[in-house]
Amino acid sequence: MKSEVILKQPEVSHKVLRVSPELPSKLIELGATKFYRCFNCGNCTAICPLTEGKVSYPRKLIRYSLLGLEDRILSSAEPWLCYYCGECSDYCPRDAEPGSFMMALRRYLTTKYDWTGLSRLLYFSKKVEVIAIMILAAIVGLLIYFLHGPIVLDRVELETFAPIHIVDTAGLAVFFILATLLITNIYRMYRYVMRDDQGRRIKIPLKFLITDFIKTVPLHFFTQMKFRLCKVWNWINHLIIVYGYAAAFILFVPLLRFTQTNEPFLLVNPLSILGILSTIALIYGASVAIHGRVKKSQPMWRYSHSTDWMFILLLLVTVVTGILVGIFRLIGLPLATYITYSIHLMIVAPFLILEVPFAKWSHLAYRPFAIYFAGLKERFLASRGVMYV
Amino acid sequence: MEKPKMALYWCASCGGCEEAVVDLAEKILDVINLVDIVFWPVAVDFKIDDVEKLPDGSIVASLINGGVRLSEHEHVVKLLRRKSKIVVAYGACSSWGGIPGLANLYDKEEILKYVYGDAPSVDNPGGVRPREKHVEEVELELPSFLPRLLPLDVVIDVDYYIPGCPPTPEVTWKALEILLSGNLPPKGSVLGASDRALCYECPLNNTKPDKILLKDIKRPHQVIVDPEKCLLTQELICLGPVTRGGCGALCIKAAMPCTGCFGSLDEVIDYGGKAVSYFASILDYYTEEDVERILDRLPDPMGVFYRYTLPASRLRGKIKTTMR
Amino acid sequence: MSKPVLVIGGGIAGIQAALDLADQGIQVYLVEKSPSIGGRMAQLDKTFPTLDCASCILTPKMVSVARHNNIKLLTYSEVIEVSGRAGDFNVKILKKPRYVEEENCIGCGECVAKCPSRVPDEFNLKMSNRKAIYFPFPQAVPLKATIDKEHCLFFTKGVCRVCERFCPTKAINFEQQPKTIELNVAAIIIATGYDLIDPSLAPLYGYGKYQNVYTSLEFERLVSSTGPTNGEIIRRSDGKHPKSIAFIQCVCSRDVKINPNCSAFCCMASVKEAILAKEHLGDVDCTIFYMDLRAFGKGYQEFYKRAMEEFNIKFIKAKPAKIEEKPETKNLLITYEEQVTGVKRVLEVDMVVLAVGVKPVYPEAISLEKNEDGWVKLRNPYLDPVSTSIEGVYIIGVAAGAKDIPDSVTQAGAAAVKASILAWGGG
Amino acid sequence: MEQPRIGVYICHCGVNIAGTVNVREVVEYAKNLPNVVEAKDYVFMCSAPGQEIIREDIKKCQLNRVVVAACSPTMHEHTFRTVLAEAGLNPYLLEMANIREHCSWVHTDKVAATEKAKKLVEIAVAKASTLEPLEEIEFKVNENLLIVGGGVAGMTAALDSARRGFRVYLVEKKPILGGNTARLGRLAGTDMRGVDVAGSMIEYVKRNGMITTLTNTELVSVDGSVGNFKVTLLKKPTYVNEKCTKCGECVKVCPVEVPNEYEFGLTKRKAIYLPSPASYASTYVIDGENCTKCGECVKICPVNAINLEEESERIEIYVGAVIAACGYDPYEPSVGEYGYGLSNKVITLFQLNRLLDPEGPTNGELKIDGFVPRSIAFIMCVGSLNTTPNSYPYCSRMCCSSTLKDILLLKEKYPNIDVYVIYKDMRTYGRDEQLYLTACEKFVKFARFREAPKVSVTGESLEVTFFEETLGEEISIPVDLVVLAVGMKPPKDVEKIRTILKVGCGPEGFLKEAHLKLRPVEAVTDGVYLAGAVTGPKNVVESITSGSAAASKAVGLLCREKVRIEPTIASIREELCSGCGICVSVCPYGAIIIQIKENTRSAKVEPALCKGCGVCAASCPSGAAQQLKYKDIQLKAQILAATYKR
Repeated sequence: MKSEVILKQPEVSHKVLRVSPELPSKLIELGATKFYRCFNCGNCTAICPLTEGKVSYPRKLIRYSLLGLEDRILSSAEPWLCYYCGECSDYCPRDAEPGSFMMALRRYLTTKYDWTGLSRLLYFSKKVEVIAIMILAAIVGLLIYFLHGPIVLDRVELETFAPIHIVDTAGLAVFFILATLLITNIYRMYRYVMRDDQGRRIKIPLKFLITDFIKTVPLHFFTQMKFRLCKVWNWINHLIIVYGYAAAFILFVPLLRFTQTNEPFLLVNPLSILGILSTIALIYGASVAIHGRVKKSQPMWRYSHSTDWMFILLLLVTVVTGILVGIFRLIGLPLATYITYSIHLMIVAPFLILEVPFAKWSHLAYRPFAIYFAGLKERFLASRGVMYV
Repeated sequence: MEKPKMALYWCASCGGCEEAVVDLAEKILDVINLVDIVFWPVAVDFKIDDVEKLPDGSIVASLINGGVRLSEHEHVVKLLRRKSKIVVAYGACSSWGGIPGLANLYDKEEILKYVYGDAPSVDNPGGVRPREKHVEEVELELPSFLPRLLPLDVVIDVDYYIPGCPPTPEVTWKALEILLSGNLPPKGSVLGASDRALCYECPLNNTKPDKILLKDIKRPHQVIVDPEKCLLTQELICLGPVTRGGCGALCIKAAMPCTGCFGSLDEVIDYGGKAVSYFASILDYYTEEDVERILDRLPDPMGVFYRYTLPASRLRGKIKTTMR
Repeated sequence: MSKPVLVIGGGIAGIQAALDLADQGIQVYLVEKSPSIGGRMAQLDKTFPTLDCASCILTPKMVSVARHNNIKLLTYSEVIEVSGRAGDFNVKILKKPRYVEEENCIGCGECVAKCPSRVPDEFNLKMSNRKAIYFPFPQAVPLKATIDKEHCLFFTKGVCRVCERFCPTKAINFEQQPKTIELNVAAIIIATGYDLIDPSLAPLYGYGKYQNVYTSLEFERLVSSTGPTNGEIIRRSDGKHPKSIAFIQCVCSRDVKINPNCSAFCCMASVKEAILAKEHLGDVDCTIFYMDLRAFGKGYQEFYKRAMEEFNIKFIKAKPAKIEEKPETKNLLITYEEQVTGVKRVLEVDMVVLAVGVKPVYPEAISLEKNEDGWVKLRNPYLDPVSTSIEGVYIIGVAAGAKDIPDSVTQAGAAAVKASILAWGGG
Repeated sequence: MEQPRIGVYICHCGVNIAGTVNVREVVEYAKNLPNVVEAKDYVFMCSAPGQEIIREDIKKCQLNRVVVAACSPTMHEHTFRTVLAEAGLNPYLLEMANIREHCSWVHTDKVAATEKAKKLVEIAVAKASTLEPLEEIEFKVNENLLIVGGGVAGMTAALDSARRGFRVYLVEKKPILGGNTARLGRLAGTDMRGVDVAGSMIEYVKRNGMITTLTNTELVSVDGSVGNFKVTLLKKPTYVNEKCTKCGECVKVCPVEVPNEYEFGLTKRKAIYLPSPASYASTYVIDGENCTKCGECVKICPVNAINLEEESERIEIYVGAVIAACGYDPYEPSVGEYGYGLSNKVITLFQLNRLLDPEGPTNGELKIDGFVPRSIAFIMCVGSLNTTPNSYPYCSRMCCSSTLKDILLLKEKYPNIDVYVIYKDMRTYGRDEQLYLTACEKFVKFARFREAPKVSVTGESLEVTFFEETLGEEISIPVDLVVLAVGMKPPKDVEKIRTILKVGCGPEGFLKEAHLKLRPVEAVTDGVYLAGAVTGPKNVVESITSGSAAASKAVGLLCREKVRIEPTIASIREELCSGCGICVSVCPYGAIIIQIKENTRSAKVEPALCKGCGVCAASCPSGAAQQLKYKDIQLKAQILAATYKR
């Protein structure tokens, strides 16, 4: 293969990696509770349905982490390629839980990609997490308190209570802030990943950046097809949640002006049907996750970090309050509708603001981008191989 | 009474054995007094015809030195066998082939090619080789070069052996005494020498340590020998332990290791084999490299261990090598 | 006068303990539950690191046991009850009926030749058949035939009795009854050895599912000249010589879910087996998958080095994750991660040998105190390394912890002298 | 020699032989061989009726030689020899032809196998014709036992033998018993320390009336042979007698200061010193090598316990068996090897043991220059597995487990120390695997080296750099302390011990067992047994076990009244011997000596020491040394028969 990527000649002297002792304990806090039991057999990597060729995890990542080789961890896109089927954990002869380690590693990387530092605070402190949610909820509550429209009590007039231009503007504002944060984080991820094993930056020509992006990101974003190789049922469940969420998001953010009206809530409305379907999908997804986490029925649910619970809880409350809003509207209870609606917003806002750029939800972007970056990087490394062999 | 008749003859020999007889010095007169020498080409002018005229078995003893290398030797020793009661192989060459016997490592053609052509001192542009027939005035049949040198007992029946290269006068005299005493030992015996190995009479035998283990071997020109200390322990290949005694350890007294000219003892089947076996047993080595190093010190193992006995050995003509 | 000592288990450890005691002038009862002494070592082909033939060094010891005036050999017998205390144990031994009078049987083998009933041969790990009347192996001690009641046509169907007709010394006795022997002994030495852990506990290796996956003990029989194929290494699936063999270490060992311990001898046994495969077949690729090659005994590291350098055996540091069979060739695909590069690879081989870990076998009649991992608890491993928590009861060989032959033999000597002290009333 | 009258007995061995060999044909063939007067076959020659046939024939046919063609002589030579003896014939007039293992078992072609069996019988008959009667040699056994080495292996052997009722001389070259184990600190899998194990053994040894302990005593020579050894010992003075109250005044005035070998050089001691901090060290001792005899200590000693005039004493004892339990020496890295000797922050595992021992130089505090290190790297296989040019090729067996044990101890005391183990293969065999798991759980970080790591010492900082195998990357670990997990090497004086005891020695220098697998505690020399790490690296438990095992073997010998030796040994014909000494040089058992009579030398075989290996016979340049029953003429007869075509 002809080298496609132009490179600078690397220096002859190589960088010797220096071991640092801090990293492992951080990972333990993030949920890698047993990875230090690893004795290097490689069973996990070999059994993983997704590893192939140079894409090698979890063993190597465990070793990097144990020895505190942080540069190596940061430059790895691999943690995002794992969908936590748990085969590695099931067959680990040392019970080192490589799967939960990978999960912890994703949490760790999320904190590293985030430049605000908020992510780190959220992940490392339950207190901060709770306070952050409460503050955000309070802000939303105050905003509603000061900005809400007239409260019509003889019938349900949601649009009047929450004037669409305000909610919409606020929603869009939040959306853009989140998008900005997420994009900057992805850029940081790119900077971290695109380093060779000597720590040098890898420069990828724009052409490849664009073509590869088009080829990989949308596809993986919408299909998560790698997940299919991991565990089919988990993939389907996940898709249900994703699409449920996406539908809900579309319905209640960009299409809010059609969904949040003063018109009586009609079940036959196609948007309503979509809303109900998405709600069912979310309820289903959340309950599968809760059930799984309580029962610890799959390796991926065996070790739940506090942020995992928070995520599910917020999701559940969001969905439940959303449903309640619908029901109250349907049966015509104006006050109940407005209150639950307010609560709903107070939950949704922190949920989106905290989870999307700073916590668990960010994976929706990191995963497809990781595939994209890993592909680019592999191409780069392969081309370098051609250059020097 | 007529004195007993005696014959002496040399085959492929350096002449040292003839010299050894003369070395009996004044004792040679005793010999002359006791026997009537009827054939001794080197010293007395008798012809083959004279021997042929003698009745069969009329010679009491023939002392033959040198190995059988030419057809002439074969002819004469067979004649002497017929005419003699006792045939004695005199000296190492006739007993086992001796140093000329090392020629058996090469085939006849190769020897001739070298001696008459390739040897650095030879100037033979015509490439003349010895002929086996000479036709000029009369047709003469000349002695031919046999394919191999043979010890005497391969060609004829031998009664006794007197070892040495050459046998020392003492050994020769003792052997003659036995022969003349009429009190003859069993056929095949070695006359005049000892029944034990040389170490037994070696003055340095008592200087040996408990265990002799050699880390290295040396050749005599590579060391300054301590004449008061067993030569073997000085890492010289001394074949005294494997060689019949009786010489009086002459070489050792001159600070040279025994080269084995008295041959093996009665119990030993193959001198060189035994010599290698004994010597290898005391080499102290652990690794392949050690073995290589030691072997490098031995440029000519055949010449060391089979110097006098190759034609009589189990190897006989089985080992061939090429001229260096 | 000394009291007798009981040794349970006639493997190499039990044999050595019995011989040591007997040499010290002590009456020994050596109880073995199978028809012959010899134990696991008798099933081995050669031994590491000297490559001594196992039966060549073991058989003379077995013969010495049979010949020793101080040893009473009780084969095909089991200890069923133990009571009393150190210096004064009362032991009940059940001598199972062989249906052959030991005094009369001269081991001629006529009966075996004529017996019509074929039974899977346990000695060859069921890879071949034996008869219902049988000798476990040719060098068995005692060389007395045994009728396997479960498979004998007379016992199962009431017909046959062919052996009885052909026996030249009228040694067959279908009426033989179990006998209980009661003994009073000063000390008991347990040398009951081991079993392999069930390899199906590691299901991804496909033992039992794929024909060409063997346990190491099966492979030992396969290379052994007295084995099912007379020492020819051939595949179960097609009877062909394998061109490549992979040996996988730590199967059911060093796995916290199955057995957290290391089985101590598998590494070297596999190195030896790979060498034997090379010696038998010449052009065969041998690969050993291992995590830590535990060549810790005397001469072991040198043996390991020899395997690499002289025999060109490949060593791969990895625990393979799974083995799959190629249906058309019945070859096996081993998936593993190469440690240095982290690359996941698949190796195709013709045969796989699993170095399966071991679990101890303990006599039921004695309730031994155990550790959490199921292995016996020692009284004081330092001051009394071969004593169980019951005074006067010693434990040696693999039953006391996975170990190789020299260590088992050493423990046998140690237990012998301790028992001997008790037998002479000291202590 | 009388005319041989040979009976040939051919066994069917059931179908084992008869299935492949036509036994009748062999019988007929045998009948026509020279000197054969009778030839018979039987289904099982070894059975009682088979034996009876031979007994009867010996009497009836006046046989004076017997050939049995059956199985391997290792199986039944003994049986048939007994038959001959019972019939009044010398048992060594038996020759066996192995037509089972050498013929029927290894062939399938019946015709060829029968021909081979005939030839094997013919060869045996030819040899039988040359056999001579031989007499077994018997010795009375001395009931005492000598044990060389007072470590745990030696003490265990001593205690077991003494408890079994035999007098034991326990010889230790150091001034105190206990060996290396006493210095090991806490042992794996127990709360006991090495010094507790050694100490309790020392107490038992002291209390046992059957054990005579000789400390500060060296082995000078051992003569004689199995059952009857004469041992010469040299007891060196300690210059201090038992009046010593351990007041320590003498130490204060002693001007000589040398490295303290008990603490592996971590501290210094005086020329008068306490050989161990343990309570069983009951007196001070003076190290004769370093003492300048200045007399200061004598002057200050309040109880007059010191006598600088004390002399060495030669002791002669007689024993029936010897156990060599001289232990091992820890491998001492050379200066610069892994930075050892370049910084006091590079120490060996043995030194770490001392630092962790409550009775050690720091009272159990791990402090280097007054600070507890924050991070430690343990480098494995130092001195083992050929990792460095100086190191040995073997694996030292105990270092992996021992290191992990130390680390767990360390982690107990200092849970926050960051510990790295840099290893090649983690050889925690057997149940020790659990130590490895526990270490992982305690967050010990393992890294695997391919080639020996480099330790760079720059000022105060240490850095261990190596190619990490599991990652395929070169990494470096900055640490405050490097511990070298050194292996075991043969004890310094092993060569001397080996020469005195005439036992073999492997290329690595450890003493050699008679058989690596089945005779691990016996030396090739009869009556000499080996215990503990002197045969190769062992951990404490294994050493103790082998101590008991060696005692078992020694007791087995000592409780016999007499030892009998098969007479199939070497013999030297004095009339042919030149005293060249080659046989002495090659004899692996030291069984041949040179005797000087009237100024001439000749060799003589000591029958009790000779094992009949035949090396002397093969190397004797004069043919004077012969192996009885395998003399040259006997072998020649066999060769002639083998090559003779009928």
